[in-house]
Amino acid sequence: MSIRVLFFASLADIAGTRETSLDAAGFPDVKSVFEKFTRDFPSFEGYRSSVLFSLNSEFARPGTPVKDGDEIAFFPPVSGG
Amino acid sequence: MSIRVLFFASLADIAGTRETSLDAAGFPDVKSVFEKFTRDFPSFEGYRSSVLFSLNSEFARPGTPVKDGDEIAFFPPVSGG
Amino acid sequence: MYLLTRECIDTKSIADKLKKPEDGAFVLFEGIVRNNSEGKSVRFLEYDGYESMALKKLEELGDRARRQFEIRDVAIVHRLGHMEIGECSVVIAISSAHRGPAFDACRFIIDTLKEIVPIWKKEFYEDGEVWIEGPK
Amino acid sequence: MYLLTRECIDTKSIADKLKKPEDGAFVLFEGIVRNNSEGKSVRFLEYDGYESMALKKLEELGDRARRQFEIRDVAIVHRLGHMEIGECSVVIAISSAHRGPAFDACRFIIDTLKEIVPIWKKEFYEDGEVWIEGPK
Repeated sequence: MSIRVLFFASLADIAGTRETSLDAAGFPDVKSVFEKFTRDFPSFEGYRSSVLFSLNSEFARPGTPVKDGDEIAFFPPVSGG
Repeated sequence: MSIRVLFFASLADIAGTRETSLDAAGFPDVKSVFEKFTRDFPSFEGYRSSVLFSLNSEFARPGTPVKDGDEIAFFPPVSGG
Repeated sequence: MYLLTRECIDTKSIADKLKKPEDGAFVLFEGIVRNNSEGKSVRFLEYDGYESMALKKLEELGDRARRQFEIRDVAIVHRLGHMEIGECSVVIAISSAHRGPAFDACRFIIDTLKEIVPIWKKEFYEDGEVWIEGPK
Repeated sequence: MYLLTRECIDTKSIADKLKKPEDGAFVLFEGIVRNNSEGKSVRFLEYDGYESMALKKLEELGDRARRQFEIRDVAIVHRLGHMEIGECSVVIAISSAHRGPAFDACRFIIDTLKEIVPIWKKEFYEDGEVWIEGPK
């Protein structure tokens, strides 16, 4: 088991992918996962104040705990409609 | 020349017609025309407080003057839509 | 576009004619003949209108809405005569750059239409018929 | 009815499916692809979506609207992928006995959709393309 991580819109462009996965060990919460990808993709820094998190299709806070099998997504403020 | 007089909805039912005409002489204003038809059709009395008047396709007041060639209409509060 | 008609209203054709490439929002209201009214079962409706004045009032309403709200165009179509349950008695369509004024204008027009446009509705029930007088 | 689609949205078929004999009012909002955005000429758009979450949020939005407003039914359809100018990106349709709650619910849904449903718009201009972030 692992954590599935999704990126959308400009974050997918930066990451060069819409989806990856991660061993949950060492990642206690949503924020720790975001920090990992900010190290991988320094341009994520620019999104620190605006990025939205979701956990299993629900909006999540940085401190929301994560566990094996979860699906996390990172995305910019939405602009549908 | 004369005044054309129109009735709509329940007022047309009471008058038994949608349209009639009147010699303008002796009818100085919209109200005097309404009074004439209230004498002809006593059931118009029931509409005294709610009836709407128009003169040449514009809402009119009881005191609006009328002259030869005008078109007056009497009708109940509207219920379109 | 302002129209009184005795035919079924073709909403799609009104919408298609109204929309332009600079529009970002389209808001539509349809008044529909309901099968009930204040607890009574309705069989069908008839609308009567003072046609020349009603058309003039629809035009004035559209002009007022265009002055009062930031919209690009308006269509108001009211049907007269016999209408079955589920048929459409009135269509108001608004196209504009942004949605806020389109909603505001659409609501202003239907609310004001029900107050000032000389059209009357007659409801037919199983046991009779009644002219409706005044908005409800 | 809640749907994400990559095809042209068929508003007429949504409307026909939604209406029932007890409805007296039908309110519709369409978001349309405009040929300009903040002074720039737009060639076309692409919408990306987090589909499973977006669909869930559309359903939640419709359920909230039905609890909050006296309406009978709701349809929300959002298109994804490539869209040309004049095409429809989103349709929200409300059927209800009376018009007030239908207007209120329609506006609530489009306003809230633009805040919480994970869908993103990319504008393509003559000289480049930009992801739009946040409602505007």
